[in-house]
Amino acid sequence: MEYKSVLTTCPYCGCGCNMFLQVIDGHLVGTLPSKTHEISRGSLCIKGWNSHEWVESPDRLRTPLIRGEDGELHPASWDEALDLIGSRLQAIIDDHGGDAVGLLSSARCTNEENYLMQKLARAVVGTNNIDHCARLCHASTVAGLAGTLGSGAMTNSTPDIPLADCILVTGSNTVEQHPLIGSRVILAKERGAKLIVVDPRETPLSTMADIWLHQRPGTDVAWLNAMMHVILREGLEDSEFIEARTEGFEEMRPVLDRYTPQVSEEITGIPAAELEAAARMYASADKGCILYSMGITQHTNGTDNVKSVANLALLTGNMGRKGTGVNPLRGQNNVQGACDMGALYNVFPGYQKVADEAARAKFDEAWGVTCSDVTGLTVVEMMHAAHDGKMKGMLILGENPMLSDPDINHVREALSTLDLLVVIDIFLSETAAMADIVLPAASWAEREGTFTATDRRVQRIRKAIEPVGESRPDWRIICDIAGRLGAEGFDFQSPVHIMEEVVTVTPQYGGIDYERLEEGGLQWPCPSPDHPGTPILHVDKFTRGLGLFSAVEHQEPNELPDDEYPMTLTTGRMMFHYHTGTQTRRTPALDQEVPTGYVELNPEDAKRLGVNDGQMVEVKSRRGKIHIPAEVTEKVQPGVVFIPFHFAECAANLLTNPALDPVAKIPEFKVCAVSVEPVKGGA
Amino acid sequence: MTEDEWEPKILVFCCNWCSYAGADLAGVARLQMPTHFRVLRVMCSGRFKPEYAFKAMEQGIDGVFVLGCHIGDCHYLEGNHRAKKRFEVLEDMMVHLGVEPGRIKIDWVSASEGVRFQAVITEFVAHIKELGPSPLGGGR
Amino acid sequence: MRHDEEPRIGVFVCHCGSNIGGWLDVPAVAEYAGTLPYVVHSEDNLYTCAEDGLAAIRKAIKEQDLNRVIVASCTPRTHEPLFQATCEEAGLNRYLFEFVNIRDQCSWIHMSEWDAATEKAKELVRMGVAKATRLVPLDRSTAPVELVAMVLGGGITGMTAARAIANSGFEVYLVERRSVLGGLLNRLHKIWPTEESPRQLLDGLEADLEANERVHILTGTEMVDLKGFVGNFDVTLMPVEGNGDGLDLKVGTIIVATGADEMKPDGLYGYGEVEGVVTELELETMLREGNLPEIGNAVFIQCTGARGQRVTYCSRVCCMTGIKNAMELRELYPEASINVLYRDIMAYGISYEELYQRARVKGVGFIRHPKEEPPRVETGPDGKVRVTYRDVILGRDIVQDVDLVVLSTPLVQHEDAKELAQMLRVPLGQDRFFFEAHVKLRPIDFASDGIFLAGTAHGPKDIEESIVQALGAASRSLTFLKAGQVLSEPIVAVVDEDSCIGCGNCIEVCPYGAIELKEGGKRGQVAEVNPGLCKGCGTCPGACPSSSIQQLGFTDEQILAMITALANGGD
Amino acid sequence: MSEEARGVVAEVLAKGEVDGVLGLREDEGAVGPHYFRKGDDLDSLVLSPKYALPLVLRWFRLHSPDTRVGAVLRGCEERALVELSKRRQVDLEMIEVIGLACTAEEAKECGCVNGSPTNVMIGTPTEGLPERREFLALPDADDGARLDYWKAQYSKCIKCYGCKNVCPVCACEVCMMADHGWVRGGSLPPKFATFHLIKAYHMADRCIECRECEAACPVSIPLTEMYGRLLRDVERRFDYVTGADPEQRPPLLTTLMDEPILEEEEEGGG
Repeated sequence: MEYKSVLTTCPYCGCGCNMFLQVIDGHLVGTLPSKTHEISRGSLCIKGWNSHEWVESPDRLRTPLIRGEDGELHPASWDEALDLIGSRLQAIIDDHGGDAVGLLSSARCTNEENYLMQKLARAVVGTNNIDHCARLCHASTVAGLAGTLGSGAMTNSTPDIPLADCILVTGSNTVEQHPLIGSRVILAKERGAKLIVVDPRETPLSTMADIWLHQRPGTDVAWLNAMMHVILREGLEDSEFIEARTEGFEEMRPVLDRYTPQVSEEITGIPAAELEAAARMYASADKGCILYSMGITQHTNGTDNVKSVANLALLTGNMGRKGTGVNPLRGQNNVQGACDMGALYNVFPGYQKVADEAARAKFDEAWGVTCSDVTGLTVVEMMHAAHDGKMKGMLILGENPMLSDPDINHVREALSTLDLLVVIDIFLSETAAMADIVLPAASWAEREGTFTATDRRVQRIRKAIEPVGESRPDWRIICDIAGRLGAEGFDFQSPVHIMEEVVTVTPQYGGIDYERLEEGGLQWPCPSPDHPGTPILHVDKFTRGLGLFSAVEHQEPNELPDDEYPMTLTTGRMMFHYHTGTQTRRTPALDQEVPTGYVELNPEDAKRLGVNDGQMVEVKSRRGKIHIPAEVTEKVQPGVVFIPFHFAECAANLLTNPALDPVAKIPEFKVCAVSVEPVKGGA
Repeated sequence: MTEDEWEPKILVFCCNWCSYAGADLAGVARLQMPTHFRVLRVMCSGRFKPEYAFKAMEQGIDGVFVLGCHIGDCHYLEGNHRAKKRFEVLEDMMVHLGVEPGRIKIDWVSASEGVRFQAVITEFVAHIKELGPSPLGGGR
Repeated sequence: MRHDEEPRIGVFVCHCGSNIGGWLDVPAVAEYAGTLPYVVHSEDNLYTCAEDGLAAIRKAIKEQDLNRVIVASCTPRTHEPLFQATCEEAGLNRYLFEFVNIRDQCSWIHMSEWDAATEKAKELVRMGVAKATRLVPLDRSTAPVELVAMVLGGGITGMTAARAIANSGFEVYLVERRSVLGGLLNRLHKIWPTEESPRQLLDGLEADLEANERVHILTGTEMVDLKGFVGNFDVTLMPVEGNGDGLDLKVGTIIVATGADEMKPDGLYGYGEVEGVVTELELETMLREGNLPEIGNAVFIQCTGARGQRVTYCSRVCCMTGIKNAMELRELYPEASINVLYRDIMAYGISYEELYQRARVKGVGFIRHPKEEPPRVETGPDGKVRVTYRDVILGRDIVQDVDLVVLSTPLVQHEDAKELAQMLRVPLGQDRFFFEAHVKLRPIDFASDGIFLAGTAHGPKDIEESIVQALGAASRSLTFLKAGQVLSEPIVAVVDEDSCIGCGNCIEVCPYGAIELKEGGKRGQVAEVNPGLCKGCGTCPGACPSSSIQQLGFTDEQILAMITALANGGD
Repeated sequence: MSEEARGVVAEVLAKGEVDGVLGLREDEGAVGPHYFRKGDDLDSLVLSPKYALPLVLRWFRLHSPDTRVGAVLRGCEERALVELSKRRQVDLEMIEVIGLACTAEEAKECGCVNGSPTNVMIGTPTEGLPERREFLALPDADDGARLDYWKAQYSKCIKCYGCKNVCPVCACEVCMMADHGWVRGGSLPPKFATFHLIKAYHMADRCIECRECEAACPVSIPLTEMYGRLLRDVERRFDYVTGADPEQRPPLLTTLMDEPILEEEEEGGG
């Protein structure tokens, strides 16, 4: 008997928990949380505990697949598949130029792989059309916080959170999406910290909050401005901090003046008195910590929302100290890292702008090529380009836009017009099923690399078992594709070597190497080998120097309820599933917990519509319709419905609105107008 | 629901051979008793799982009563022994929880004890009425 | 375990004449049933169990394509087989039938609460529907019947039953714990109305039994252990005295004819204290042995210890015994004054009234005393017994010194009957006699199949009645023996081999050794139920921490659905 | 003590009666379970923090039933094996227990009253342990405050199932806590009367108070406060101590014949 207990990092959310995969005779038999790790400290959430279950699933892709003349996908050898990709991709580049190709990288993959993916785009294909699903979750954070603070990342550390005196959670169902961060909020609350939750929908945290404000979806700027209005009116701001550490306060002030609690009440529906109480509670805490997530970011004014959140923290001086900060909770295991590695249409690794000539020169030299100065396309823009016939080929790494992107019908049309669609994945996802060529990737338990957790913590993942079937690690696949395109600079023997290149071009990662990571994670910025890492950003000065206040006005969401579509749909996630469900729905423990999707419907609406709990309803928007069982619950307000987006058979994103935030290009997943009707004959 | 409107919901597991027959006998004899109980017939009190009590009380049932054959009379030899032992643990748990242990009860009624059935039911219903709605029902 | 097709449930709510309909709103219950999930048909019937009610069920099954049927009426203990059979006739598996009891446990016990009783009936139907939705068809299996009967008790009842069985061609063991057959008859003098000696009766029977090679008479023997079920009982018999070898038998049916005892009225009317006070049986012995003293006057005291004094019941035979014996004394001592002191005389039926009249004609005195003032008996002068009693007609106390006081005491159950009842797993009633399955519908059966009762073990009876019941019990027993096989209820335990971990809890609690471990499942070992041995008690699912073992017909899913239906008012 | 342990483990491995020894290793900045083989460098062997090693041994049995292994186990872990063996989930013959005595501080931290494994090979048997575990002072039941306390604790639950997953004596393939028939799926927090109390009831005759569940609970629910109390009740009522005697049957499986409550009952009977 061979037994191994392999330390690795959880493949699900951005918390960055560490666990031991339990391996007997080359097979995964279980998971144990690491007791000595700072984040997990002996715990995991249900997804982490069961993360081994899907790895050896019979559904795993085991060989490359090529679509034959019969229109079906057939098993093929690696050489056949890679050769075909090489020749067809090269043909597109030759005929239409590099910008006719789009690459989607993946927040599920390692830093090393994301680095290679954007390098493939920029140095080999010759395009900046590289993006990934961060576009869909925290693009507005990256844009908003970079502008105000100088760094688009969580300012503080996960272990800090319980030190706060007051925690303001907004647009984050923290317990379900970041369970081990959520658990810290619960423990902080139990120890006496105040908890404010601002969310239109009931969440586990809202039920235990001291104050729970439920705003009308899409009205965050209004209540944030009003909170600041109250703080200023009552003199609760941190004048010293404003004076010493910030700029732009005076320009912002007149805007705030107009947002009285009453004005806010009209816009948001939050009773003025409750808002005032919340403002006082947050502002009078010595250490106030803000946690937010996609309820803030996934709006057409997502960037404004983010800036407004930053304003609030700056106004009260809740920055640069333990237990404070503006903490965007990044969704995926490595969404932070994928951004850090430059898998974005406008920046190289380390957020060095493509538009910046000096930056381009640096990478030209490092890679021995001439990088394009044409700004790339984002996820949704690529779909539009494909739809319009401008995009000819796409290479998608571990993403599933057929479920995760807004307006899936549009996505389907877009992808089917492509000349070449290559998908690298571990399962035949809805997107992979449309591909011309599918390459089987090794799972997280079968390869080496690093993930960067939401608190900028770079950590190792380690190979526990051999890749199933003929699957290969993504980094090797990318190198092979680059090789078929005749590129140089992709002859890496292991992720260690890739990281050695990453650190030379990514200042924040300058001091990171695998040997140091053996002793535990390192939080960037870690610019040099002797740098201990940075648990808290902006301690003495902001990354951009001074913190910048932004005057932000409330803006209505792009699509509002009307007679035809009288209800507001908001989408999101749940504890028991992850993203498009390719892994969690193949995990018995999770699948049995929640086997399919549902639409949450307030009892008042349910009664009006004549819908019983569990009954099938049709939810329809201008873009599509789905049949889905109703869950009649007071978790949602009257007039609002909620659908988790994980389930292909009742995909919320057939309904969502692809309207974009003009700055961050993030779609408005959180608000669109729908109608709900019982399905005839649905029991 | 106000105090006045509240009517207890009581679930009574009866074994087929003794207590269900005893309940029938009470009916044949037209022995009158409060209406608030509902009998769920199982073959033996040994079929009772304490887990049912949690499920019932969680959903708002105010009292759970298990009736079986007298010890020694079990149609299946020792099913009622098991029921009794499971109940011991269940009752202890109620005490630790802070739920009145009288909300759950086990007792024995033979096939010929219609009068006894009437008596134990009447007493149990009265006790639950006295205790009021179950604190495990509703909410979480 | 879910039945494949979508449930189509029919609900039949019975008025039971006015037994249900008179005490709650039956049409409202039927209407409510129609609103429940999966219920596609509901109706109310005057008598669902009458032919037109059954026809309605058959019709609805066919026309409405029902795949589940619920009858809300009386008790499954009496009527379930009938409705199940009706379903079967219409092509529906009998286990897709569910019974809801809204009479015995609702209308009859809530006669002054129309609304609440109606509400309760609705909830019971709702629970029934919840269960019915989750019913699955089951198949009954057959098991062979051991073609041997055993009769416990060698009195007139047991002997009669044994003879009847043997004469029908089956082996029968007649087990009597005394050394001789005959029971109480051995102690009687004459039997009425033939006035013959009981010996004649017994001798004839005994000769028949001894002559029949299929009869095995085991006197001085008692049953010490019983296992198994109808068709396959395992009996262990032991000699009552000494350390002789036991005997293990396999029998198919059992008749309980263990009889009764005469109550010894210690402490009543001077019994055991005053010389000259005897019981009826003691008198019969004296009569039989001819050692009576000279009697100038005697008094019989009826209802000694009965009807509230020691036991609650009227023992039925003591009036006749007292009258018969009074007449005998009258005949032996024509000059004597013989008086019967009574509260009420029960001379029921045709021949007993005649006996009573004859006694009066012959000069037996019948003197009624009030219930509240029973006679007093003490030692009188001259070795006589002084009896003081109140004569209702004269309206005064009468003091009489007599030679003999005879106490008419009731028949009572044997002291150790409880042990036997527990061994048989059958109930005793409140007066400690064996308790039948149903007083009207199954008066000879026990609730447990294959065990029948006859004679005074069931309650006080005279010889004629005992013999009638003995023949009835023999005939019930023969029903099984002649069939040669029994259908077993399929409500047995089943194991989900995917989730069973073979921990063995179920094995531990099974009273029948019906579960064993076998290789298989995810842990290499799983429980396996032998459905032939499983009797469907359901103790094993109660001990399974993972719900991996279930009892068909009473699954967790079904029970939880009923609980939820009760709690939440629907699915 | 680690030094001593290395010596003992080396000896056990040298004897060759086991395929390897399950223990703990410190590596890559983390401590976790490790399977030491003959000839391995034992320098990395450590003794704490405690991991649910009986759980790993159960996996061993599942995947390689014929392999005889050694394991460095504490008292509670050995008791867990006893309970597992009663439920046919491990074979005690196939496990050589290398007994590790908890230090007095460790025992105190756990509120342990049972001390050391039967055969202490590492460390010194802990002495002077209290006779009874000290439980939190719960409010009186009268005013419902006790129930409020439990409700508050259980309502923190994030349904990770860590308490079940890590429990060395929970061995079911399909847990009732995860069965929709019993506990509604997907709800957060789960309704506690089914989710937590069913588990507590199942622990009443098997919990060995290793407190791994509490260590795994991300929201610090004092789970063994309930389990431990029930254990005391079971001990009092049925004279049953979990993990003590491999031959003693769990009391909920036996009949009333052995227990005194039978007499009590007959009075009430009739």
